[in-house]
Amino acid sequence: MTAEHEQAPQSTRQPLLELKKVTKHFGGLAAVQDVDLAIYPQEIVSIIGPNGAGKTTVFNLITGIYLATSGEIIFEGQPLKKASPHQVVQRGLARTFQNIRLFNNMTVLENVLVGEHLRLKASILDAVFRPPWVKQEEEEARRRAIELLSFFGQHLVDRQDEYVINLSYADRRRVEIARALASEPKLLLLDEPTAGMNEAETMEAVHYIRRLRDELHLTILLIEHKLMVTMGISDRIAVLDYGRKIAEGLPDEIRRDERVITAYLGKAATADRQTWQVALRPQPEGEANNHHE
Amino acid sequence: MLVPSQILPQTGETRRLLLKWVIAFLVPVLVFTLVWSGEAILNAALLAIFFPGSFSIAAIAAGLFMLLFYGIITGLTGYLVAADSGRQSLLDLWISMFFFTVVPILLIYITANLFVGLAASVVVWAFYYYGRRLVRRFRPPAPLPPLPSLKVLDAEMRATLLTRARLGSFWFALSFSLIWLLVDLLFYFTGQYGQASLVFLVWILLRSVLLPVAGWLLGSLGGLVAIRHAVPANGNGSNGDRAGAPVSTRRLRLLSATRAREEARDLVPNDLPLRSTGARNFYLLLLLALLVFYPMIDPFLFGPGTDSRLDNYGNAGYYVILALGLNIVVGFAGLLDLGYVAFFVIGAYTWAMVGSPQLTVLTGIHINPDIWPWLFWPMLIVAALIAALWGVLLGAPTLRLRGDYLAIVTLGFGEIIPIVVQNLDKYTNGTNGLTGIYSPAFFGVHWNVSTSEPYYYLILVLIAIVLLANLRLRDSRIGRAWIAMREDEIAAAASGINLTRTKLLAFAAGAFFSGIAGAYYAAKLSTVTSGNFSFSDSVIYLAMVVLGGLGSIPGVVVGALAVYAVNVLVLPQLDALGNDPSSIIYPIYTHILQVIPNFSFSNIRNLIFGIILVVLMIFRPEGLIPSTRRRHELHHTEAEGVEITSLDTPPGAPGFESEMRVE
Amino acid sequence: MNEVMLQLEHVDTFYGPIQVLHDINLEVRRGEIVCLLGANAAGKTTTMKTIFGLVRPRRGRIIFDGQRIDNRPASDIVRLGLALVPEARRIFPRMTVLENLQMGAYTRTNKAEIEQDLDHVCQIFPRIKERLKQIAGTLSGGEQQMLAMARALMSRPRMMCMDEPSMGLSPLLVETVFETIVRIRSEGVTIFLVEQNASMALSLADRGYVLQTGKIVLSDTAANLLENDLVRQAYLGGS
Amino acid sequence: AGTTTGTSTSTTQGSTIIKVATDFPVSGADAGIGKSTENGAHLAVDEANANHVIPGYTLQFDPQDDVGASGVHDPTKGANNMKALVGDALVAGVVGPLNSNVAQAEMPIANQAPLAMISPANTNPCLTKEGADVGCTGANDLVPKLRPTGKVTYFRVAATDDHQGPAMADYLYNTLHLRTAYVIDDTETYGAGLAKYFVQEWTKLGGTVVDGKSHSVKSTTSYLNLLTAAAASKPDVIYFGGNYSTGGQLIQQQMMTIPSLKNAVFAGGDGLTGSSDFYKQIVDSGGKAYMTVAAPDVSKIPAAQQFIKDYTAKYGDVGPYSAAAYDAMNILIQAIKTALTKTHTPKDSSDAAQAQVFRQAVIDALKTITYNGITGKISFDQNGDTTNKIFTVYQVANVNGQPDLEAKEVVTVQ
Amino acid sequence: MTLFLQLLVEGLVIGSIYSLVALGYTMVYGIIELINFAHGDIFMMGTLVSLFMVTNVFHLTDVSKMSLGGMLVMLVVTCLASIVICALLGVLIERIAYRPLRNAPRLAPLISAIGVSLALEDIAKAIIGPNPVAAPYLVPLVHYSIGSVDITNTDIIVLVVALVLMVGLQWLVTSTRIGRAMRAVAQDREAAALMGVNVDRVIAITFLIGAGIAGAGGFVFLLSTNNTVFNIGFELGLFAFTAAVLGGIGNLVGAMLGGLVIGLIRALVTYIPDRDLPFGLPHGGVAWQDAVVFAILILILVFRPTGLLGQQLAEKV
Ligand SMILES: Nc1ncnc2c1ncn2[C@@H]1O[C@H](COP(=O)(O)OP(=O)(O)OP(=O)(O)O)[C@@H](O)[C@H]1O
Ligand SMILES: Nc1ncnc2c1ncn2[C@@H]1O[C@H](COP(=O)(O)OP(=O)(O)OP(=O)(O)O)[C@@H](O)[C@H]1O
Ligand SMILES: CC(C)C[C@H](N)C(=O)O
Ligand SMILES: [Mg+2]
Ligand SMILES: [Mg+2]
Repeated sequence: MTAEHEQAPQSTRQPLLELKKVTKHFGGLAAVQDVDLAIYPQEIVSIIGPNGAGKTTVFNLITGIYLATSGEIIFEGQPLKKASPHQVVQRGLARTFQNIRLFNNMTVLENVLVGEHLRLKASILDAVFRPPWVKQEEEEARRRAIELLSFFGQHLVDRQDEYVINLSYADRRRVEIARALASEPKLLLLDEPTAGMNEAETMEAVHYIRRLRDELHLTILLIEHKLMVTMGISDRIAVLDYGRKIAEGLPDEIRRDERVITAYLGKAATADRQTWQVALRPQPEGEANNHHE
Repeated sequence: MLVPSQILPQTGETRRLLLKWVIAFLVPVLVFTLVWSGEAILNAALLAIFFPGSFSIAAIAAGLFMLLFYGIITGLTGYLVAADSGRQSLLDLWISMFFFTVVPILLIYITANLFVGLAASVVVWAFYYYGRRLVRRFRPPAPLPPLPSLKVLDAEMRATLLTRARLGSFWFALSFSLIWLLVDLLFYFTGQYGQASLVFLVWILLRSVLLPVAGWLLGSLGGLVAIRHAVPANGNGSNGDRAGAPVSTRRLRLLSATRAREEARDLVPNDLPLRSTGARNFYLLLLLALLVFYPMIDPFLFGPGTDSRLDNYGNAGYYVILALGLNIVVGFAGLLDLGYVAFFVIGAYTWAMVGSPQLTVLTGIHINPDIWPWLFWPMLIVAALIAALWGVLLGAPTLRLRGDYLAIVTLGFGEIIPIVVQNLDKYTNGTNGLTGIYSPAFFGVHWNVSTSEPYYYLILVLIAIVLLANLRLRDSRIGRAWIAMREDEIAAAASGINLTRTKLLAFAAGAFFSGIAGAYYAAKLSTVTSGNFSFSDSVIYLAMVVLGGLGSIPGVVVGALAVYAVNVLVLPQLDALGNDPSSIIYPIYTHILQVIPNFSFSNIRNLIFGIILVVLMIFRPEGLIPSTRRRHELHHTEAEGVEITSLDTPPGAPGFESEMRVE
Repeated sequence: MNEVMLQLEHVDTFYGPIQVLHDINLEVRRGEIVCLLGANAAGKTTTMKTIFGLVRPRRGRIIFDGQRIDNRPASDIVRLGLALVPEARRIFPRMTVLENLQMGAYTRTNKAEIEQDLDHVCQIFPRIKERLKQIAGTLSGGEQQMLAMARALMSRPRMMCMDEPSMGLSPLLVETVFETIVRIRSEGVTIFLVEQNASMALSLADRGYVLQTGKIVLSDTAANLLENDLVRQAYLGGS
Repeated sequence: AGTTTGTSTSTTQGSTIIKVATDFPVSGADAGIGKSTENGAHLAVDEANANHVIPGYTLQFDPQDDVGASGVHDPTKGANNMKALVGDALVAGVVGPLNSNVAQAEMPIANQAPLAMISPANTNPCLTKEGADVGCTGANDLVPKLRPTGKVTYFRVAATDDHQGPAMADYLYNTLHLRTAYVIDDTETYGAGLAKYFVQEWTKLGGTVVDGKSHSVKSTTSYLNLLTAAAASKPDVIYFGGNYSTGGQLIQQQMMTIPSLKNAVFAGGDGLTGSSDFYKQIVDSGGKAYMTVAAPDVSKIPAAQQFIKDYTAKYGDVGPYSAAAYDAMNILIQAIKTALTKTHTPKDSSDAAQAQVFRQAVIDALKTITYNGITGKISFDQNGDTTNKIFTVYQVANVNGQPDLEAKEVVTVQ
Repeated sequence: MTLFLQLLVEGLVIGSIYSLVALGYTMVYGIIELINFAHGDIFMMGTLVSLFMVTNVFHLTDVSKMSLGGMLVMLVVTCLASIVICALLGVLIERIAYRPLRNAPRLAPLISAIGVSLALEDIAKAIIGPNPVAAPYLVPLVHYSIGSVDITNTDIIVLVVALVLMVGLQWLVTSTRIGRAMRAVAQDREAAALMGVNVDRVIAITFLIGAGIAGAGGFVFLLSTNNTVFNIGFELGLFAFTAAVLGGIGNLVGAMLGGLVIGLIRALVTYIPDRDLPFGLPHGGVAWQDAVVFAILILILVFRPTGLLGQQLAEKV
């Protein structure tokens, strides 16, 4: 929505991630069918669609957890081919999960440190002999992890030694994002990052997602059901239904799209509820306003 | 950095606190002194110096140990007085003192074996913990004083603290020396010391003066350590080390109650001073002194038979290494390995084939028997490497397997290896095994099958190395990857962890240590036989790890020692004990014999062991010393499982092809 | 006023040493929709678990339909006519949808009635009907949520507790779920609802309670709560 | 304050307790033969103490059990026992072990100490002998490994398998006129060796050995597959080199379920003897079984009658090696007595230096000893082997209404 | 050829016994994900109970002297006794050693299972001693010759019993209410409780049935092999467990199949000639049979990571 984004004609720039006719079958079920999607640097793109439309499956395909039945996924001009999950991370993609998948018996800090795994160099022998550079590397890693946590405010930094299972749901979501950020991704995939949050918490989440883009210059691909999120922060929205992409466009276009209304939005879209107002209302803080001119 | 403001108020209360600590320490020390004449050993060492005729290195070393022992205890007293803010109630203190010092000393004394006594204490501890948990469930411990009342220690407070520490150990040493003095004088003048000279009399008098002074000094030392743990130099002197990191009240308040308590325990030794980092250092020092001097003091403590006891400890040692290795695979990486014995076999046979005349039989190479034993050192590494290689070879086919499918493959591997070793008898001598395996050689050490001391020190060093490696691995990038993988493979992969590599590394590392244990075993026993390695051994190793506490390094060490002591030392000897009229079980044994004429403990040894396993698991399902992680896990048993959270879920129903790719 | 269906009196619940619920008092009357609001980790799910005996309260009484249930096992409580749609759905992932529904009717024996209810449920959730033979674990999140509700209905409960039934559902489905809730109520089932989606929940509930770090801090009619400043600020994300 | 202070009163006088040890498999499956052998030695010690054979000293019986986790004799357990015995300075000598593979693990340890071992029942020749004539070459050339110091410290009163195997072969071939043998062994030192010597002799006599060699199988719970394969060649005899506990009992039992093996003879060495359960099983199943023992049948020896009486009174039935163990222990006691005339005993169990001297004296005494035992006149040759080599061939049958061994033939080797 | 067929029969028979034990393993595993190491020993107890019944209760010496009716009574009563006692034993073990560990870390019950297994073996050893004990024939042995292959009536009984039990169990688990409850408990204990399932009872029933089958297995084993030994359960249990995994753990048909496959491999391995590598193996196949079984197992699992019939449910991420 920023001027910059609107000016840049997307067709001329190279997309960061491109899906070409991606299809995934589970047995007889076509969970994803011929989906084309292009995401450009520093965009926030949302994927929405009814439950079971195949959104999460698209994420799983991108991140190498599933292999596409057909089609091609291209990242920075290079096909991802059969990259396994950790290779995908190495290429610069990181994700969160719909059902939070943290390492429950590890502390907040350790969770983030695991995310830094690829950035660290110490081999098993280095770990045993622990030469000075390894010590330094570890310290550096810790410092960075804390820095990442501080992205969500001092609050998480203070709780760095807490086992994640003791955190509130919202905090766990944050830790999961911090863990994803730790691998220094170029593209961040968030699967329903506000699920299970109440409206106040959701608002806050919207803020930091936007900050991720603005401050860390990340590109973000987002799955979300809450309209106050998708409509509020997306540059573009793609709509899936029964595995097919049925619409793509700016939030406002999507909101008015007949097919999307019948398949997904239901009366809510037309009812124009209060939540909408909330979502679209400009942010009170000055900082937030900056991104809204 | 934080000590309650009400620390050591200048009242009668303070004196009572001081007394509490002094008496608490006096008890175990007195038990030790009186039960074992620890002081007599000291005197003997002194006499050994003054009377050249009776000069004996062992006596002097033993005396040195005793000095260290009492010194450390005195220092510890000072430390604890400084660290304690009076939060620990007298009863709590006494109960823990009783269970953690008096009980082990008495048990060791009764069983006349350090090891068995400690193992028995471990069992007692398990019950103690269980009982305490029960009690606390019904009568939750009184809440700690509110944390916000903690404040930063200032110079004045430091001074008070230090004085108290000094006073504490001074009183301790004084009361102690007075008791010694009285007893010694009594013995001296009643002639119990025979023709002990005047020098001796001078020594005991001198000692009575020196001790309180030493107490004063050591107390200051302990106090300083305590304060250093409590207060960094400038109030926020952080060096990245958590123990020294500053902690803010705010932060403590933010933490959940349990976590805050853990935090406070590490950082502020006044919460549970007996378990603070500082106290732990003292214990470690004590343990180290004990381990190093042990062969010298053993004859003084338990009388003749040192060699065979050391031999036992040497055997226990390789179990510790095995358990530590298995812990990497099962505890850290979460890969259930039921065939761990295979790597042990590989390690053992590597040295057995190279370090015995079998090499000559097979290859015709004749190696000078003077040089041969030296080969042990490089072969120790080679054996470990070969085992690690096999670890990778075994790991490779199992990569796509999960949970119990993995377990069965490892089990199979554990079965195959001994069979192969047995059937390739052209090379390995089959069931009859290889004998005449060389002992290692080391400068000036007399080393053969009938000596135990060198093996004792060798295993100490090996354990130290393996322990260090384990600790470092655990706290490294690799260790984190293992644990992450255990927790959630998919999330781990999505965090950039190469599952293939990480799993193979776990197998290799585990096997590596097992290989070391194997080579040591072969050299120590001088014999290996293929029939001696079976599934049951793998199971025993697993029991050691689980019983001790999965993933917990100290737990695993204790587990290995406990299982070894119970299963290998105590149970097989019950019959001998039962037949010995001086043993405690003699009356029981004779009684049973009257009812069941053919009764023999050896026939129900597994029954007893089995029952112990079941009972211990029921009492401490998370292990004797659970890792902080696992301890945690247990308290969150009703974790909010979402969908299929466990990767080990059995694919029972007809369904779908495997989709998650793990190459 | 209708008679009280469910009543919690002075309930304290602990996880190990940690106290999660402090002196909870609440009641649900026959035919009502009562909703329980609260931030994350306030203890809403714990309240549900306590009612169903999945965690035991250390203190206090829970009474359902005149009977004390705080020391009975979950299976007994369910037999009394209480059903739970658990948080995160908790369907049986390796059973078919149909089998899941049959499990819902586990406590019942009358085959004909079960058949009838099956039809009824399929009517409410047409999507379920399409998928009766599918393995439930492979349903999408929303489908699973519907299944969980359908499964709970299969026990013909007199009262149904729902823990965040709208979590992760598309807007259309959220509508459906809430419509269903109203519909179930109209069929005579009392409903106790935990929701994050406070505005929606309050708009259809009769009464509500607000839970904050394990304590009930407010209880009022839904309409009043919607207007309450504290609620608006804390849960509705705005002034 | 305590007692260790003051002048040390070290006297030159050693301990008045002397430990004599045994090492046998006395629990688990081997208990049948192991316990009866241990009892023989125990009886000797009790009698020696009662008769004050060594005045001023008390002999302390120190029995060890070499049964390991597997439930049968275990070389590793044996090696551990031997280390413990070697570490106890008061132990003057060991009677045992029973099994050759255990001996193999124990001998190098005892040899380095040095500590005398006298086995009543080890029959594998390679424990003491080298050379092609007894089949102890290549991998079977054990002596250099078992005797690292090059000196003899191990003695035995049992004759060896290079005669035991042939003894049975001769009996089966010449007396029973059997011709085809299927040979199985349990892969152990003893079993595999015995089978090998049997095969050699059997072929030499002109008999047929199926597949020309012994089939090595480590003990399992089912030999059905093997026996099914064996049945295909319709053997007259199944010869098993091994112990009843390492397969013998199961093979005999499972053999009886296969129609074409029902009438075959089951035969083997001393490893099969000693278990009354097994005898009963054989008689009950109606099978024919023959076994050799590397010791004389003492029930026929007049000198042994007193022993049999005492033994039976105390422990019940005499086992195949009870008498041999009795003799072995008496020989050891004799040697200790001789040694005491040369040097003194160690001070206590830590006095390693004196232990070495004393034990060596015992060994030296053993080398030249001649003892008139209940099993005959025993002395040791330069390898430590007995000069009294006698075998007995038994059949399992009802003896006095009880399933037991019935002596068929006595073979004396010169 | 004859030998081959004969071995095939042999393999099928021993394989069915593995299957019988494997069924119980798989069933218990399916419900509480516990490798019940004591299962093999319960089976062993079944053989002991049967042995005790025939020798001490029926005083059987020679079955051919018995009347047909008497024999049938003896067989039925013995089998029932074995089933009932083992079933009770199973429930008792569950109550004592596993139930207190229901919420414990996963490996804790495994270790207590090992403890139970050790204890049971020693108890058995105290009863029958350390050596194998022969049992009298429970039915008059009838040999049938098909071509040159010899099959006995007991072989047929074993096969039939295994098959019948498998079919019965399969039916129980997939098509009955209690079976459904079992599966529900297996998948989500808490949710099952919320459906009104008494979880403890269902688990107890699972053990009851599993152990009962082991009891039946013990009886059949005694009937076909006429001997038992205190540690028979250990080795058989090991192979049965292997069979369960090979077939796809949790899958009853798989357990049956796995058992048969292992039995067959073990039998046919006899064919490997006694030669040094690579065309044979030193000492021939029999000496290697366990190694071959496990090697094949590993190979199979490499290509089918969830066993022959086990199918992995893809994890929904
Ligand atoms: N591993 C799998 N095996 C079989 N079917 C699957 C698998 N994963 C997903 N599916 C099916 O694919 C379809 C799409 O699922 P997906 O999880 O991508 O939906 P979604 O759009 O993320 O829905 P929601 O918003 O509810 O999370 C669903 O019908 C689901 O049942
Ligand atoms: N099994 C458990 N063990 C220990 N603590 C737990 C457990 N389950 C929940 N808790 C803690 O209890 C508190 C209340 O949790 P609960 O799940 O009831 O909250 P909630 O209100 O349902 O939150 P949400 O909106 O996230 O579902 C939290 O602090 C949580 O960490
Ligand atoms: C008594 C026998 C079992 C011992 C056998 N002669 C051996 O040397 O192993
Ligand atoms: Mg999804
Ligand atoms: Mg909740």
